[in-house]
Amino acid sequence: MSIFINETTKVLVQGITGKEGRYWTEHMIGCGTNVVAGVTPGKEGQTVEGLDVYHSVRRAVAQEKVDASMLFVPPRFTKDAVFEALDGGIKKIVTIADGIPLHDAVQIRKAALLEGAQVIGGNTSGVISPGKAMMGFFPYWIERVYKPGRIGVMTRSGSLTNEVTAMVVKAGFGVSSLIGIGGDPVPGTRFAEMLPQYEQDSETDAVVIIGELGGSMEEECARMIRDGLFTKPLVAFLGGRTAPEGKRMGHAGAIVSGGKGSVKDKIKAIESVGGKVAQRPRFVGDHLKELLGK
Amino acid sequence: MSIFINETTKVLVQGITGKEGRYWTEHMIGCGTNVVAGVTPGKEGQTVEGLDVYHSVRRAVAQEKVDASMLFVPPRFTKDAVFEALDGGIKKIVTIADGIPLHDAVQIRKAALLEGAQVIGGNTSGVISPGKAMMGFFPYWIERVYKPGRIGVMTRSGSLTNEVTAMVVKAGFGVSSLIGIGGDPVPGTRFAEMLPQYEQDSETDAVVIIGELGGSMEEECARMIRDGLFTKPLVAFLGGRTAPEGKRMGHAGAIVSGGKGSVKDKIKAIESVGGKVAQRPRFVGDHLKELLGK
Amino acid sequence: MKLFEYQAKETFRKNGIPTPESVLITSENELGAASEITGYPLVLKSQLLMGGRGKAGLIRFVQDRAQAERECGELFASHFHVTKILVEQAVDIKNEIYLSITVDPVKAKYMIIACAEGGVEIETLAAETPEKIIREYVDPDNGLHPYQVRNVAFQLGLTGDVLKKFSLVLSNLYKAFLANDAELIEINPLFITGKDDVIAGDGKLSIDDNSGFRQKTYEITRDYFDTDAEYESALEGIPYLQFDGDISLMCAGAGLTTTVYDLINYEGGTVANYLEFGGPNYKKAVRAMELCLKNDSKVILVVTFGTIARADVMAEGIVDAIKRLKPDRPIVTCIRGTNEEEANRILKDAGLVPLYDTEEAVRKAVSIAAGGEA
Amino acid sequence: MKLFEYQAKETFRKNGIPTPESVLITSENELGAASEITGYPLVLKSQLLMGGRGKAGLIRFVQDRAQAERECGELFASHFHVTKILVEQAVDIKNEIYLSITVDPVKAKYMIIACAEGGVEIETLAAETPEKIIREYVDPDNGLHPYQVRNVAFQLGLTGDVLKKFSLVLSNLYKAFLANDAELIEINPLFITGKDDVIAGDGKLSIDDNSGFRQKTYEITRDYFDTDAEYESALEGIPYLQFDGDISLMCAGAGLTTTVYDLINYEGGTVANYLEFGGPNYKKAVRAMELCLKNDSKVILVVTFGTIARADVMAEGIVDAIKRLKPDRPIVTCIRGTNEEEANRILKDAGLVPLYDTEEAVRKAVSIAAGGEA
Repeated sequence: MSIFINETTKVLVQGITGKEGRYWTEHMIGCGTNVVAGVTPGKEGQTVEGLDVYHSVRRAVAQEKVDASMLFVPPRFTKDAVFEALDGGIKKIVTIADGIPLHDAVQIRKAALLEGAQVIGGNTSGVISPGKAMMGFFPYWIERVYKPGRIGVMTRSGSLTNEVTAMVVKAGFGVSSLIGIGGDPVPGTRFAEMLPQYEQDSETDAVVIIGELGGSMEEECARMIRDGLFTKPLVAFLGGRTAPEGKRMGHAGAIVSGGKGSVKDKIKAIESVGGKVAQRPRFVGDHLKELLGK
Repeated sequence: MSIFINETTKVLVQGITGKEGRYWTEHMIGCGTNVVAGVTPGKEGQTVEGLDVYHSVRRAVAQEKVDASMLFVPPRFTKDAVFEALDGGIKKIVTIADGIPLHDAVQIRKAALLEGAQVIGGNTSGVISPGKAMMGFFPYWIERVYKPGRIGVMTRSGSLTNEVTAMVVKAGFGVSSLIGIGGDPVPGTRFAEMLPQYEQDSETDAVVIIGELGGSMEEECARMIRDGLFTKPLVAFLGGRTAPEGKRMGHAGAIVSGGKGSVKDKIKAIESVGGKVAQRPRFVGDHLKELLGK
Repeated sequence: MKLFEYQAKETFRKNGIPTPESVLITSENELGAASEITGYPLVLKSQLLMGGRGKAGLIRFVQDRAQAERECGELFASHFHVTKILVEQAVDIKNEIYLSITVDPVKAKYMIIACAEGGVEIETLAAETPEKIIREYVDPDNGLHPYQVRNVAFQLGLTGDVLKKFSLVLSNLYKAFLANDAELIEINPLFITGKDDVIAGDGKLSIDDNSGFRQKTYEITRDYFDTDAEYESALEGIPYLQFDGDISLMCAGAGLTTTVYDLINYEGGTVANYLEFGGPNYKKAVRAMELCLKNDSKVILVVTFGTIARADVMAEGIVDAIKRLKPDRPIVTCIRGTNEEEANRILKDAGLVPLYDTEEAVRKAVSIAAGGEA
Repeated sequence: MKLFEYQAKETFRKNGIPTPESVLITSENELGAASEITGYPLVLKSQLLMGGRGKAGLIRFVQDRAQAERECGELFASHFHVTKILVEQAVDIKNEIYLSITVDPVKAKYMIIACAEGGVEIETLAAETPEKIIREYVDPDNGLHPYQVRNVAFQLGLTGDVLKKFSLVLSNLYKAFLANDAELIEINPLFITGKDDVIAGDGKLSIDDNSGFRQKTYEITRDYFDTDAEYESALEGIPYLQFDGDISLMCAGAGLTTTVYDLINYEGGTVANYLEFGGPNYKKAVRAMELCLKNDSKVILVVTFGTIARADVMAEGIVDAIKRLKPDRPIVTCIRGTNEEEANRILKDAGLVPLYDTEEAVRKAVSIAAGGEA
């Protein structure tokens, strides 16, 4: 059934007439995604990839049933675009914007929590259920990375996701649904908040989280396991084990200070509840085999 | 069982050390109300009527179980006091403040809706279940008005409430629970939002609403009846039948303009769903007798 | 408090909303200097708070100096008590839009109202073509999002340069609405000019009286009121409306006073004035009675039923007022509420006949007004 | 962007938060004039971004002119690259409080942190006495309510005049936090003086880099950085950290670069510099390699796995950089992602040996650094 998106999910593209919007709309459709319409203020009447473009989300949803919205909108306008999507009743929103102001991100997440919506991103490649649908910009054409399968993946990174997922595939597995939480300090949605959907998903056998130093998202996942809310096998790969304290290494969200958010603590948290932490990307596959008894 | 408040409801008084707060706390207790503590910033350690005074709601609720909060707080500080009560997890709040800024009132009501709380007021005498408990300042000692009984009363007025309720009592009835919605343009809670509680209340046989020109609260009650959400007999008394259009007669909330909010429209709305509208206060009792078959 | 057009437009300009060139004048002598700034043709706009100024002939389009002087003189001399005229440049109008912001008490949001057909009263628009009215609700905490401004603009059918200028006007109007604790802020009409400029043709701004402690307060002047009595009572903070009937009301409580007003009409009486001296004014009986006595009323009717506004204090006030003012007309009292027994004793001691039933008191007053016995 | 203490305090003063009298000097010559404003005793505070300035001897309390000149000279001459000293009046301190505002990413709220024991680093406080830390969460839309300010003040045990002054400081700190798009705003210590004044003893302000389009931008100067290389790369907008090992990283993607850093350490190698040229910088290969070549590294390791940052474009950049810069050390490449076949062709054509496996590339680089064959 996939999580967040599958081939039946009706996707709206906000910012569809921009260069990035056009390019990736074509690729999303190429990947199987059911893109139904686009929005760019002032461009109503145009078409992109045969899809109608509307002035506003409200005008789009008046004409088309929409389940999810993909934002190709610059960082400074992302907050407005997210609120517009929420106003249109859309509960699944993906924003790839890299550079959303911190205070905007706080307001975006707060609004999403209030509306019971899931905003994925920013600073992410998006979400993909390989072979079915994609929102964002994944190089789904690289088959040694984006091979369909039964492993759920969640990540805070971009390139590292390609690296680690390639190792999962190399070990003989494939990906059910991949969610790019993103590398910002305040992502719209957090790892732990996606776990219940992976738990429910009949097409996911285990979950890999690709994390890094800083923040508390990995610890939150450990709490979900401890509380029995997530029971499938979980393997983590965490970048920054050897990172020196106090230096801003990794994403903006990744600052270690005062011992909080260190990879050491994260490993302890995950292992204490039966999860596995792979020291190297290559070991992720080994841990999966071990946990899944293969 | 009464609605909103009864003799078991644990009441906190914010602004308890002020002159008004002290005076009416004494009377609320005299009326049977279970007042448990008070709050006045900077006055922790004092007592009023034998009750502990705390610096803040948070400190009070850490020590005492609280179900409802009564605010004797000046209009300009009312918004802060309401948000403080909501922050303390209190879901029933009464504010008698007369002169709450309009924009504050909008924020108060919005917060209450969001929290699933009921803020009664401002510009009201409060709420009373005669013989059981009272929050606000009702002259419960006037027995020809505040006699216990089985008629629910809701009102936008103060003095007019005494006038009309005296007629209800004169006709041989008494009051189960009286809710003073208040005369402000944006009350925290609206007539129609209280009706489900009256509907549920086994001690209420019928409801009297004391309204006036302006606004749409009476029409909203008619909609509740039409939709089957309120099925008990309803009698309305509406002030301002003969008021000239465009003049600010009655409360701040009562301005008729462009035919909207006229008493004529309100009468039509209520009568069209089987409610009765009394032309004079004296007729309220007659209508109750008729509807209740007495 | 409702502001005059010229005050609303000052606020508009301060908030970046364009208005036509204009000069406020208080006498015909200033017309020449004003017209040098606005040029001809120009518009003479009487600064009164009443609606329908156009229909009442209080707004005049003039082509030249001679016409301007004539019309200006007429306006200042009219019976409408015109003391200020806004002399305004005539604008080349391509289109007119209605735009306002107010409060929605049910949703607890601010409400933007717009209509592509401006210049008409919104109540008329709402009644005649409700489908043409555009509403956009703004969360008081989140504020006005840019997408909401675009939603309004697209619904109005605006495009290009006009859309951009309109968006700025609406954003700024919202800022002004918030900054002024407004009950209502309205631009009607909002002009779209031949050069695609977007300019406020008229302006209404009503400031919440309860926000006085954090708002600039405007001096209350006679201009704001229809009658001298309403002006005087406003200075006292006493709610007062002037009518021309026989019975002066001196009641406490907005709802009760309104009800007494109704009951008098039912009984065939007429009201000379609506007056509330309840709430914070319940000790102002003397001042209240003074206001009533200025009317040609035949009787003063006092009806109260108060809690904090104690009956005995009000009764004392009435007795004190009678002693000081020696009213030339009968006074009917019906004072109930906290300490009412004491109140009745006070009234009886002063030779009054206290009544306890509102309708009885109303009938008595109507009877006296009709020539009956006091 | 982290600001210096003197910049944070400028912001404080602009927002109504009191600070001690102070003067910023850039040379010993300015000390005399400065001390006339502050008086003696005074404090010499080196303006550096590093934490623990006190322990490092970069803050000096001085009693008189002679001592001041001596210590000031020492500071400017120290190896910490001190170019600015804040000369500050010494305050009569009765008590010290910790106070800051930052973001809580889970609750999506702003978080006020306070502690009655200031002057210590909050991380130490949090680790040692977590029960003494006061947290108050502020809804970003509702803003900071007065009751929340009181909650903090009462928990700190403040009363009377100090409570009032503290409340104003906290309210103003919140305003400054919002107005500056701050990641963190901190007063540590916040002094309570003998006269019950509440004064910011130190100040930290970190501004969100993503808010540049709506914030005052501070000129990036050398002072903000530990090393010349970090300063230079910051001017280019290239994430760069200076170390003193053997392998220069030239990678794309924050997560991947961090992982390569780990893998080198696992393999017993050492890193000369962390450098990301992914994201918007993926065409900046030449500039990135130039930065790497300034180090005494023995090898440059390129690892990428990009989508939008196309492999062929990066490969071309590397080849171009080699042609232009003629690096004196081997380059190990592992370039994957969109158009990787084309990338590999480009690298091979240029005589490089493209690798496809990150660990293999890391081992190769470590081996070269250890003297192995390139």
